[in-house]
Amino acid sequence: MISLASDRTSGSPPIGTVRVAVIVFPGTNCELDAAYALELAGAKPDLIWHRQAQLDDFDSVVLPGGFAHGDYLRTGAIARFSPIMGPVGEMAAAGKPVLGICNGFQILCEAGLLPGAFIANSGLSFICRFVEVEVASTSSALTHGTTAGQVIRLPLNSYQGNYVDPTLTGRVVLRYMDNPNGAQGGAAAVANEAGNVVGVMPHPERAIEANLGSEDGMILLRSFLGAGPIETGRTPVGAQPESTRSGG
Amino acid sequence: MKVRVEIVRRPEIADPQGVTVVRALRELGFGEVAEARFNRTIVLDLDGTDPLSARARVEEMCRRLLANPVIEDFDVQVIE
Amino acid sequence: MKVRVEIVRRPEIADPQGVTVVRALRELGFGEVAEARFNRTIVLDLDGTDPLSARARVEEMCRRLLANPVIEDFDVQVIE
Amino acid sequence: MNVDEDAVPSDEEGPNEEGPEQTVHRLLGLTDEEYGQILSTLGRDPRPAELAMYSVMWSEHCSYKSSRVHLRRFPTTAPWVVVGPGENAGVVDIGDGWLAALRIESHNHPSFVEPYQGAATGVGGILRDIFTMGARPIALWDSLRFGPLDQPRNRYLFKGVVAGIAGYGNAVGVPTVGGEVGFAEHYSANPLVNVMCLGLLRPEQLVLATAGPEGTMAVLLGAATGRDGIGGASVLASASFADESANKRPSVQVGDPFEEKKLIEACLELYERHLVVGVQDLGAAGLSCAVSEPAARAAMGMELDLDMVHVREPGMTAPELLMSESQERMMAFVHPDHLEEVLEVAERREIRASVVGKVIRGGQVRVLHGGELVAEVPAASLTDDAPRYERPLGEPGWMEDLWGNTVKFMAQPAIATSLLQMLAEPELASKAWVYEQYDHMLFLNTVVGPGHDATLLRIKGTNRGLALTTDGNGRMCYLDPRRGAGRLVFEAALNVAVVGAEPLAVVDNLNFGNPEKPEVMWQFLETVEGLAEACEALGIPVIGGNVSFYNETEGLDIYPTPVVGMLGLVENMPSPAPRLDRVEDGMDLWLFGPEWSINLAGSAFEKITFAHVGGRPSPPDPTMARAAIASARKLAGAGLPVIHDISTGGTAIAVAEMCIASEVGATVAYSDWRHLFCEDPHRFLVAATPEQGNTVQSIASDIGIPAARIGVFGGSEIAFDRRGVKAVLDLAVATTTWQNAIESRLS
Ligand SMILES: Nc1ncnc2c1ncn2[C@@H]1O[C@H](COP(=O)(O)OP(=O)(O)O)[C@@H](O)[C@H]1O
Ligand SMILES: [Mg+2]
Repeated sequence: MISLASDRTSGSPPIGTVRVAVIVFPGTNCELDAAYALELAGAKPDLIWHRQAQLDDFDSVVLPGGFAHGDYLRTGAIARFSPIMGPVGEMAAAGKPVLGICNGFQILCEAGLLPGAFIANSGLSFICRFVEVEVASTSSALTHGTTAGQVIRLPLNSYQGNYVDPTLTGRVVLRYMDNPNGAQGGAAAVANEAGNVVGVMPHPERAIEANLGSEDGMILLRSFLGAGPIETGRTPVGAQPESTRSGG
Repeated sequence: MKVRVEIVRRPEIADPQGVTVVRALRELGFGEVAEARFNRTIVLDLDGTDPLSARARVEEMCRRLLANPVIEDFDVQVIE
Repeated sequence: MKVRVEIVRRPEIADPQGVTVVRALRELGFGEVAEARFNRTIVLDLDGTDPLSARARVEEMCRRLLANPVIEDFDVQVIE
Repeated sequence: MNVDEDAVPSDEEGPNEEGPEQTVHRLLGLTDEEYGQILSTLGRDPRPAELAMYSVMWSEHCSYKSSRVHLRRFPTTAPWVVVGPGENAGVVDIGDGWLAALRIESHNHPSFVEPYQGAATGVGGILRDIFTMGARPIALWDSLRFGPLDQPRNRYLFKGVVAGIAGYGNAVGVPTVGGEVGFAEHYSANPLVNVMCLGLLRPEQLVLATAGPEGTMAVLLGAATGRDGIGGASVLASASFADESANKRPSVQVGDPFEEKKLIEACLELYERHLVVGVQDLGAAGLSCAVSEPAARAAMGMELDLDMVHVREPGMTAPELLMSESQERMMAFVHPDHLEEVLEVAERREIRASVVGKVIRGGQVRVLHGGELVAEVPAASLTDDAPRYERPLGEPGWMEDLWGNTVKFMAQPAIATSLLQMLAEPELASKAWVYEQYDHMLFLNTVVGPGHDATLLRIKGTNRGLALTTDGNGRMCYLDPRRGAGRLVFEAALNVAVVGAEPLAVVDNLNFGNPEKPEVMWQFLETVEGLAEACEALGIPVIGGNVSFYNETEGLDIYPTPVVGMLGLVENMPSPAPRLDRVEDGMDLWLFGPEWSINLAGSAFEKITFAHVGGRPSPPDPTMARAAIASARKLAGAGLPVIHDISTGGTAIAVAEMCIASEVGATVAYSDWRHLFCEDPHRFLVAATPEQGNTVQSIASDIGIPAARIGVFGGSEIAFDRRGVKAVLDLAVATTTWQNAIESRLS
């Protein structure tokens, strides 16, 4: 892992020029919201249909929320075979920032770009309300612009939000204050080892203006846009203690 | 040809539905219920006639799509 | 004692999930798949030792809670 | 057509000694007179497929045969109305280059048979009514009624319906941003599930359900057709076809939100690229309606080849194909030159498309199956010329007794105890258990969401907003249908006014019992009259709605339950908008509205604390209604933090709701305890800082509406003070009671 906090000052491009691919699968429904929020954050988002097979001109990619393929079989199960997922995997491997929100998070897990899987909320009902999450690790594309322990208010909106990770390799970067869905280790957001691939269950793109109930999502989106590519292999400043791992 | 796939969630992975149903059953007076686990079964109707190759193909389908190796095992039976 | 309940949506009732999975399997090169139907199975662990009464009780559970009589049939097997 | 599949008329007769052939039409719900009308239209015996078409098209819920003549009473025009009643949805101009499409529909009976799928397919149906118009559906509301939650069956129905709305609405990607839930014994065997949908569109995208000129292609889009829906076809099958499939007909339809989502995106692309002449959704009466209504509207005919329809199962008969209510299907009418592009869009969007027919000269609908002509009837005979009834009506004998049946209060009840008891009732308790299962934030428009008097949605890229609400009150309407209905319109209008909106248009959903009972027909007419009078008083049109009759089980009719959907326009979004949770310590509590009566007829107080429903509710007062609406709007514009309408539960409940939401207590002065629970209309509360006092008073006097400062916020108790004698309820207790009331009854 590496600390993106240091990268922000170094090589990463100014947000205004960041080209973000927002992937649209059949059944995706948060793509317009994600694009709206990213634009508000200063980036240049483009909606990309899942049949497209290259992402050459993009700096980073967002898999927005929704119900790709109706969540049939398993959430994210069918979407991971879409042609676009090849290039998404390549960007992940190249250290470029990759963010999955809600259903996008589930797709990243099914695709093996993040460890773990999702099952039904422990309460067995859909949950749509604001929740508070705490920054458990700042070394990820989503959280490097935050401070450890910082509390952030975001809307949760899912039925299969209950994260399980038998491998105990997922790094929790955001943790629920009151674990509303039973997620392992209270995981609200999980990153890969390098920190460039992040999945977040609550919706930062829904918390971008005061009159919508919170602006905290902007902190995370700006952080993500400011991340820039990550040269892997360096060791993190302030690497995460074991306890922040999802199994901890 | 009909092939039956049962997708079984690994015992160590939680099953909220099972937990909830046990509680509900006990409230209804079925106190003898100790545990309940929910699985998914998929009945596939396939063209072709060779049970052996059919089973092999369906196992392939399970590995690639139908089951999630992170939390699930699967069991395939040719039923007719 | 373990009892296995299979809950089957009546064949004439639509199964959108099955339709979508058939399309996905075909795209993955499993062109032989003609139909897929999703069912639920519930494995119950019961206190008690008499298979006959266990089966009767579980059938009662199905009627009262586990199955939706309007669109589903159920089948109960004592497995151990 | 209206997808509410109501119970079939109660006078329907079973087979008798005449044998099936003679009585088939009765088994299909057609009377002998209606059968006679078919014979004279065709000049011959109808073929089975033709009988199938007439039976569904002439059914109550498709033909409106008992209500059409009376719905004419509604005002339906205004300068801003673009499309009034008669199309799939009403459309109004909301300025800045936007149109709003609105429609409400019921799915009561299917939800009783199978709550999850019944409610889910109800959502699917209302969405199609909206995007059929060319609009993108952006929000849903649900108005629900169930029997008391102490009965297991009612809990099952309640949970199932809510899960169904969540399951479909969330997955299809349209937020459910508001609604209402009520409970009364009368709904135990007959729950009500009404859903309202709002869509936005640009004027050039408006599409109507017309078939277009000769040669236009009919393209069936979406899900495959299966043996879904009405059991009616089995009657025909058993009477006229081999019996083998007669028992294979599910009456439960399964919703597929994923298919609908793809259908929405595909249709919106077709509209954007102007590739269709017209579009008709398939609901009840499926293909029968989708070919005949657009043809009739275009004064043309239609040829339909059933062999081209993509089907879910083999061996379907012509009547089955014509009557099937399979969900997620749309009929697009396409000029031959655009066919290729339309098919390309369908392919790319991953939905199926079949060319099933074409528009022909002359008014005939011709249906082919297996290469044979199975039906040939005049399109208009199925739609415009369907039977109309002026059913007999009579004021129920029980009204006088009801009105005389009032409670004589010996002493003043314990106010705090009564209030706590009311807060614990699902009817008045927090509905968070319901709306937190709905995605109510998608699209980033929800500025004031569920849990308030009205939902306030912003329109991105403009300074405008839309405020919407649904309101119903079966108890009041039962005690006086006309007064009750009129009050609903005024209440809904006040609800949108408290977030700053000007009432613009109404849709209504009329849920009633058996129209063949003169008493029910009287209730219906009184209701229509009450709604019409109130709309006229406010100068707002009815732009659409729905009628659901035969809501009776074992002879017990539901309360007459009109549900009013109100659309209001905010030209300058208040920021921050008034919200219940913006009360602060030290603010004053103001009461706006006319002098109180002491009338508790139909109030939640009498129902909950005395198990009493009787007396006659106060009439609405159009002048006061207008003053209340105008002043509420002015206050919202002036930046008052909280403006809250007083309705079910009265002032006591309205104050408690403000205190609980804002986590601050209050002390309220009163003279007669009945004023605290009276539900008389046109009244609302305002929270204001002392500095805002002058603004509040000058707005009141400018408009000429009584306003009084009746209390102050602060502390940790809700206290009611009469000359120094206080009734006190601990805020923490009130809060937990109110928040847990529904969930505690479900577990
Ligand atoms: N109670 C009502 N008030 C006003 N308009 C109504 C009412 N009931 C039905 N309508 C109108 O009659 C027309 C036909 O209704 P319906 O058959 O339910 O439409 P659809 O075919 O879209 O279901 C619709 O435009 C509807 O708005
Ligand atoms: Mg319609």
